Amino acid sequence: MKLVYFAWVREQVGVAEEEITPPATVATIADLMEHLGERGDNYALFKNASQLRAAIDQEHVDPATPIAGAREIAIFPPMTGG
Amino acid sequence: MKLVYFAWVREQVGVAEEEITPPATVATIADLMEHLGERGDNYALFKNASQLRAAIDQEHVDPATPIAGAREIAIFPPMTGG
Amino acid sequence: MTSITVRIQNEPFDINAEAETMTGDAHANVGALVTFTGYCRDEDGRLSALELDHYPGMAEAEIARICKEAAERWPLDALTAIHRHGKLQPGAPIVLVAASSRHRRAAFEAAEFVMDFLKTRAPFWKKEHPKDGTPGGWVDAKETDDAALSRWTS
Amino acid sequence: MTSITVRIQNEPFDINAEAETMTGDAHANVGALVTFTGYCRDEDGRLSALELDHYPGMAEAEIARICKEAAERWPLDALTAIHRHGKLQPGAPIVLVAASSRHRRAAFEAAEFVMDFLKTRAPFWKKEHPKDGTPGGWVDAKETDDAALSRWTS
Repeated sequence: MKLVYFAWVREQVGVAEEEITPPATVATIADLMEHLGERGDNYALFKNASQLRAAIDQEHVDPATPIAGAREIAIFPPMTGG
Repeated sequence: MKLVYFAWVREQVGVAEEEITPPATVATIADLMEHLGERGDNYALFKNASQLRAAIDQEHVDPATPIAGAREIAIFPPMTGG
Repeated sequence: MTSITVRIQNEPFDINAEAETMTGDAHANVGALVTFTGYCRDEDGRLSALELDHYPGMAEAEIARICKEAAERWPLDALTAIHRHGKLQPGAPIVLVAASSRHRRAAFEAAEFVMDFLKTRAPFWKKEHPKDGTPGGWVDAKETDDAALSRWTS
Repeated sequence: MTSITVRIQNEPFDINAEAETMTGDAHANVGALVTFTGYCRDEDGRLSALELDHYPGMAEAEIARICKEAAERWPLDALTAIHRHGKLQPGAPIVLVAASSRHRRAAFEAAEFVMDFLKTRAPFWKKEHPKDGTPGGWVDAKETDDAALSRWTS
């Protein structure tokens, strides 16, 4: 699946998007955050998942949402538009 | 003192403004309305004073307000601007 | 100190022109501008025109009093109110209220406050001119306009 | 049926132009137009620019969802929302929301509703560029923006 990052999430990870194939045990957004947090220094921010927000296929979702079937998952800080 | 009328008050009285010198017993706006109501057919509308509003020297006033010292008293229907 | 502008005129007004005097480089502390424009409705095709009678002098003075009250209640940078008079066609703009502030809530509330009080306290009276040539008549004041004031006093 | 328009663009927008498409002869049932414009503040002279990152595709979709929700809650004739992205100077307009309706209350409430939800749900992120050349940083979300939503759900 495709991951896309915005704002300081993108700056800390160092890429705007990437393809990943998480293990089958990663079932929800919360699982995905935990999985990403184990990928090394650039991904340390995912260990503090409460500061992050997520969208699946361009719709907001909460941490308990299953990721099965997702084409694009976006992870970003709380929004500050307007 | 000068009286000025607006909207259907002006249309029914038939003039936009007039000078009057009310008797000394006319102390308040309510007294003035009653006094005007006795002036004849064109002034019948003043007998139903609750449908009218008044201003003294371009400020809204209620019926109990004394008219002593007023230069200009306006009488008009409830407002419908905006 | 809020900059207050009140104009009573027959001519149309220009929302952009008013917005420009209230925002931009010289007002870089302004984060929010709310404008309200009231238009002449045709009442489901029934009207050919609306005529606005007003009390010159008091119209300016009363709207200025309402604006001053709003400027005391909310932290505004500027507050502008323009009310037209005379005969207007359906679709024509009648009234403009524009409020600028650092934050949006103050601008929204101040603009709505000015409109609510303007409706029942500014000395203007509307007369309808029907399309069918009948005499038409003066518009009655609405109880909903009186009710709208209660939220600002309770 | 409310006519909904959503645009995400780098270019400035024109309040008059948007107002004209929503009012006038062809919309003679419209009595009220409320516009909200959000501007880039200089934060007391501290900033040289504000950069707006956004999520293309989702930005349009999410603002359209908010507008649709507003159109279900209030009887609107039209609802327009335009949000800019990219690097903007202090004093520059960032966002426009315009709501037209027969009556003023619906237009005021719908415009404020869209802004309140847009602030916390539209995928935009602001980065400050200070005048003094220091790196600046991403703006933190405000608790007052979350609190603003509670009035629409209680």
